[in-house]
Amino acid sequence: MTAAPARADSAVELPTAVTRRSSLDLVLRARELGIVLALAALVAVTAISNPRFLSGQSIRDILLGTAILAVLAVGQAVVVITRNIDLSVGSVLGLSAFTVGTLLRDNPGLPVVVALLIGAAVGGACGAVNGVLVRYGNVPALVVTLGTLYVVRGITYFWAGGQQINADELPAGFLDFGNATFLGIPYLVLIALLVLVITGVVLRNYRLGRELYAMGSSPQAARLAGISVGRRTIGAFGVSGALAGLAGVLFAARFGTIDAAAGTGYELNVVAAVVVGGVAVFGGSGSVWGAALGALLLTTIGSSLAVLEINQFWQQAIVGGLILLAIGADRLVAARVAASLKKRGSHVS
Amino acid sequence: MSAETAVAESRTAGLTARLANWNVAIIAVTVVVLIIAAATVDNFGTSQNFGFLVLDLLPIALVALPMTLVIVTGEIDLSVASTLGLSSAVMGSLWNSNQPIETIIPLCLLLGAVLGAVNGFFVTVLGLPSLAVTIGTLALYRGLAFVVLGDGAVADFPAVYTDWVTGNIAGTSIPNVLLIIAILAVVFGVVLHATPVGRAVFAVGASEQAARFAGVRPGRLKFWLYVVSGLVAGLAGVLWTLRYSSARADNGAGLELAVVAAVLLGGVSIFGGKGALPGVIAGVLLLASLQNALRLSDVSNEALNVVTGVLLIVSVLAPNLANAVRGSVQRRRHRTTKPL
Amino acid sequence: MSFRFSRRLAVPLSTVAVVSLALTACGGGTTKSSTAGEATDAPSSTGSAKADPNAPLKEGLKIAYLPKQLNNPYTDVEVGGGKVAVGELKGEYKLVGPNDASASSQVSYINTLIQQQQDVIVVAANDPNAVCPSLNQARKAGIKVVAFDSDASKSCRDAFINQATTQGIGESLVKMASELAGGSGEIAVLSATPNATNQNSWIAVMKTELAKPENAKLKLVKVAYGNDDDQKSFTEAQGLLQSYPNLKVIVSPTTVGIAAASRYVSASAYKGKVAITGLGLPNQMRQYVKDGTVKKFALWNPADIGYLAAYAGAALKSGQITGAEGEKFKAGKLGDYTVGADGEIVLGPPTEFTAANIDQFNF
Amino acid sequence: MPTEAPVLRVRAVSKSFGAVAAVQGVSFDLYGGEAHALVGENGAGKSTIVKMLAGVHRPDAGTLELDGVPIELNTPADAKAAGIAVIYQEPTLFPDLSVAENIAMGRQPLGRFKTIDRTAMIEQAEQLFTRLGVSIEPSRPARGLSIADQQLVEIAKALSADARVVVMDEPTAALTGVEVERLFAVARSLRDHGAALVFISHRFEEVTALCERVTIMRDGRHVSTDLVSEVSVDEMVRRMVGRELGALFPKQEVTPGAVVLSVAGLTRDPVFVDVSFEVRAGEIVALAGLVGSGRSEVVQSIFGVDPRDAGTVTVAGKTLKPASPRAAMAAGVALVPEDRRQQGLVMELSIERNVTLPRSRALSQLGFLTGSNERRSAKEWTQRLKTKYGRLQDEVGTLSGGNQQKVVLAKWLATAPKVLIVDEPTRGIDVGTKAEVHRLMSSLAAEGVAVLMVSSELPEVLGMADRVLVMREGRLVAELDRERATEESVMFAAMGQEATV
Repeated sequence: MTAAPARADSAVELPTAVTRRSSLDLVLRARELGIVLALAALVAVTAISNPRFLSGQSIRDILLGTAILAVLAVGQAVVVITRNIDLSVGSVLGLSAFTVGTLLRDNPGLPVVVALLIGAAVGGACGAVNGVLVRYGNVPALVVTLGTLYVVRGITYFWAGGQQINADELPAGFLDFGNATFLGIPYLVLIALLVLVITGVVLRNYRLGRELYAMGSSPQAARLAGISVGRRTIGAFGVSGALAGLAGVLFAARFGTIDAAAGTGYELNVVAAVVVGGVAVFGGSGSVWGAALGALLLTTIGSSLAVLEINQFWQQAIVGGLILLAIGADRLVAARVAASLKKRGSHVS
Repeated sequence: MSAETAVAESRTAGLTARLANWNVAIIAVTVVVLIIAAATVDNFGTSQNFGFLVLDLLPIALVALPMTLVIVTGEIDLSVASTLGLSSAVMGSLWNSNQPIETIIPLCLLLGAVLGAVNGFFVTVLGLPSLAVTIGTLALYRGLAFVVLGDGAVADFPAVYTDWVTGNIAGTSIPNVLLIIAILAVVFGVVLHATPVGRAVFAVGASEQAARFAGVRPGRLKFWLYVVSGLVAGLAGVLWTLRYSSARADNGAGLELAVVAAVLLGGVSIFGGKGALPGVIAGVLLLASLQNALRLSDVSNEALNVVTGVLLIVSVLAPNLANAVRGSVQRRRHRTTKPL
Repeated sequence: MSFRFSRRLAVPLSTVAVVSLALTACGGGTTKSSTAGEATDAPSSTGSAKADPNAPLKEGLKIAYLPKQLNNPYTDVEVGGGKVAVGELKGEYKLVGPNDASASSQVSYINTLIQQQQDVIVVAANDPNAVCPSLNQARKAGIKVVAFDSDASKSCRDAFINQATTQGIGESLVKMASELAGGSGEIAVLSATPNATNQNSWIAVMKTELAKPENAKLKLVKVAYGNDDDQKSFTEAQGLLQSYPNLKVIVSPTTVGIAAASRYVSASAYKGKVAITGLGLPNQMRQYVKDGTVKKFALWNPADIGYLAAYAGAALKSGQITGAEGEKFKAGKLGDYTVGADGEIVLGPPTEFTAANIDQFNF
Repeated sequence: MPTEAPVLRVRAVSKSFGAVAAVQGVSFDLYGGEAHALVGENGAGKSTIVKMLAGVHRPDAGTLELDGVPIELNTPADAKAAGIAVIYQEPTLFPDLSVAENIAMGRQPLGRFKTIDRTAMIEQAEQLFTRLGVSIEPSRPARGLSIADQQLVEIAKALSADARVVVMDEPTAALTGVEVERLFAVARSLRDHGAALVFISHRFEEVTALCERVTIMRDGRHVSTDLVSEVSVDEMVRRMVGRELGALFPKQEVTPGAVVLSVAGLTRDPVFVDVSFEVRAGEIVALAGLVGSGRSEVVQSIFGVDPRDAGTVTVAGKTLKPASPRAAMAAGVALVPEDRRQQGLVMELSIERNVTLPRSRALSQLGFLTGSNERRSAKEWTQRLKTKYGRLQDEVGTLSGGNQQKVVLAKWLATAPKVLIVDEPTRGIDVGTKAEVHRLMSSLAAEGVAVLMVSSELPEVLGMADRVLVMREGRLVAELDRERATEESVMFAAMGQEATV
């Protein structure tokens, strides 16, 4: 790369710095805006064809569905931001759901908070294993988590041995937690929001979070900047695992029926939500807000198709198309932004 | 250094290098597992079971061949199982609409090639990461398969074809489909290891830039590899459909993981540039025969999941560890004797 | 990077197309209709052997159960009955199966069972055709094949244990729906997979029943498919209620579907407004019957299906029956059974469960 | 002005990479408030010194002393903690993060609940930029910044960390004149605030303009450290080159034949503009100029690995298709590229595969390669070049730099080129091999090959070339024949000054 020749228009450009900054922000935020617009269009079309789509019950159902996917997507976003990927989340969700289900069946008195913590702990342990293998084994995340996807699911099947935990075996308090609301908002949604806000704030406003972005943006520069890349990698996988574990508890509370197959194939939806939400697969950019919006969009599409009586089979094709669209659009936007940023180099004042 | 000592040294170095070579190790492990299974598992060694084993590994083996080349160039194709499913669904749908099977089969192969070309376009022309692209087409193609055929199944494919796929070569106990596997394995093996294209595949995977400086066209190469990958997945879809005499949209779901596992198990580096086809064949065989033997021993499917996962991680971890050990040994040697 | 992939691509691909066209052009090709008349080459073992009603039941028979998938509570109850029967028959019981309800993985298990030289395979087919070649291979190897739960093609099994006559189940489903809807209104069906043999034949009977004048006021608005997957059924129930605001009854002729639908309704605003009925397991449904979501549902005793299948298999292997119509055999505590047309053996009429009687059942 | 006690002392440090001794017993002192130039030819060991200061390499022998206390810099974090900031030729920023964040990474100002105070962070960056007298928008992402701006960000980073030693490794290589001026202004203000500045550059006018003292290195050894005012530029050049010429570079006299390579109006704005020249059979033409003057880009464009905006390349009368290395190869052009490890060789592949890669089609029989053809050919060519290796199947990465270069040469000579382009053919290889490479080039020219050589090493240029083309800032600025080409004339043409000798 070489320097651009000196520009004659520098004097003209400087005074407009403020407006340019806001327009730049707009470009960068366009990604999330795009999802919101798509979402709005989708809801509008569906609601026009069937107004009951906007009924309280329907919205609640969508939000409940989103809650679980969003928690997973937030965890996945953290890992993807560090230029890694975690394909084991579906299996971890299953293991956690079954662990918590079994515990609650055997100890009906267990408080919900403890169940949540146990689920997160189980998931966190799985995530830490992923992280250690990625960091110290020097094995790419894709391979490690593909392997643990198999292993964790296998362990769950071994343990479950074909048994299913039914709603009537779970304590009523726990099932209530899956459906009850606080100020009209379901607890599951509140938990998802809490996770989203905390992770979002940490990633945006704490040194730790910024270091994760830095690692993903340029691993080499991160090492030169003295960031302990290894510890952060393990941490990111730990968070993704813990959130998958938490999602497992939410899953158990919402569906009431848990078997060893819980969450099979979720990883695809989660990765889709993250990618659609504008988190770049090569790390360093995107936000958990986008990932959560992606989760909301995917869930809403599923519900809309049912309401619009469009063949459910289209759903997966649409998800696939959305992924391609999202990465294609990201590439385009990136090229645009790069071009506009290049034009605006610095100038001696 | 005289020529003689150089040769002698090179032999010992070659031997250790060969022992440390995962590719050879996996072949050895496969042979050992086959021997142990034949000796200890009842009915493992029967010719009928061999036939079942071959039929079970057929789709994985086929798809693993082009996947090997794709991974050696440093890319990946996760959409293969969905391509297989879409090929199967289209086959069923065309059969239902009374098309002759002789038209359907080439059309399904063509479809596979086109689906591969779509992947290739996104990866090479638009320059998008192959992992994300093929996760997208994984969902897209599978979704289209359901759109084409819904949840239904189409059966009654002509017995001549289904019997051929499940049958043996006349007068032997060698399954017919083993011919397909063998022919394609030889073709891909020769292309990868004994043609200019193969040399380019390795060069691109190890260093795209250096390959470009040597006159290789990485984009074009990768594009065609994706086309071939789709083509073979389409073929696998046809064979899958004929084997079960059942065209379904969910045929082969999840197969991509088994294929990637087998390829990596076979010693192919996920970073590209390294790998060999015999190792991949051994990897496929190892996975399939473990599955078969465990099932015959009444070990549950779950155990196999765990074994697959562990093997997958170990297959990448072990060479890394071996390299680290070898590296430290070499460094020590470097310090004591300065070569040249 | 720019390369002219269009032209380069066109050459080989169009070659394929041309070849295929050429193939089609000469000879007309093999189409579905041209093969429709072809007889399937089923082994004719059933016809050749002669049934000996007095042959003693063999002991030590190896009887293997291959349900649609493991980890399904209904299946667990079914094969549990089978295990009891195999014990009574002093045989060797085995249970194998995939974790996903896919036909292809069942085939691998059938192949394994052939290798293990089982005497009887009791199978619930995920796809009536896909398992056929393997089942016929098993029968060639002298293994008797009894289908239960979900039939395989007639040409590749020796007998089928039908839980109840198709007609009987269809009628009773419509009867329950009509009672719950008060004789008129919209009803919907939440089925298993679209190609599930049982469910489809029941739904067919339901449709003929609904066409009768006495049911004219009942309107079947939609048949949804939950794929016997808990979550999918849950979401589908949700979709039904959203799409059809005037829905009165959801009929779910599958245990997974009825449980999922009940669970959704019991925790939603629809509770008390929409009735659920269908075929369910008392243990899974107890909660919803007690909280009033579900008034009544029906089922045969699934354990008896597995039980009967074991005796039928043993009778087949011992030569008491061959699967031909009219043959009789005794099935332990269930008493005497007669083989019907196409090798079908009907278990008996289903039981209706309500809040009044549900506590008497434990399965 | 230098204070009494040195801030940092480099004491007799040595570092070897395999067989190559990059730095041998180098010592010098750095004082607070001084700008200290480190000069030497390519491969003299400057960058190795920089990497030791950055905590990337550990010296094999010798010590570093900070304020008289020996310190160990095992990781970049250690160097950072010790107050040493390094600005590389290619800056290491996080492209996705904002400029302010890049500057503050790890030291972001914190507000309530230990959250990052963005306003303060941006203000901090603004203040730093004001102090440096530049205007870069602190909230914009670092992606898309020009190299010059990235370097300014790096300097701001060093400033914000209160670095006491700031090392700048060829920061001006890719900068325009205006940008260099601005950088210098910033560097002076850093120095005036008491930091010790290490400045590495090939441009003497920059050394004289910025620095108080200069340390000259040659072949990994320390030559001298003096006040800049006490040594003339000529003297510096002499000390840098410091060896007898002549015997090392035996260019045979050849009567040039027909024009083989003809380049006309070659342009890729703004990297190079309107470059035209010819090379005849049997001629060695050197393309000289400073690093970053566009020489490598020109030859890569000729070979077709880089695109071009305008211009034509003709080889033996045949016009080459742009951006197609295959077309160039088919016409008989071979390029031994500048970066051996990234461009010249596929490091993970074996020696034989590397040697035969461009010819795999030619070596195949009916499209198949059995391996024996390749081995025979690889053996023949590596032996011709006297390459030392264990086995042909060994990874090429296991060889020493000189032997790696021989593999690259073997690879291309085997294609029997009409035009051989060599870019920095002897960079980072030992003296013995260097001579062999030179002999080889000379005999190739004698056989009628047209040779185009890019080199930063003046002795090599002067010893080998029949004609010297000099590039400056993307343009061809001088053409000197053998008689007129001297170290001074080339150097001054490259730097845009009149010869003063």
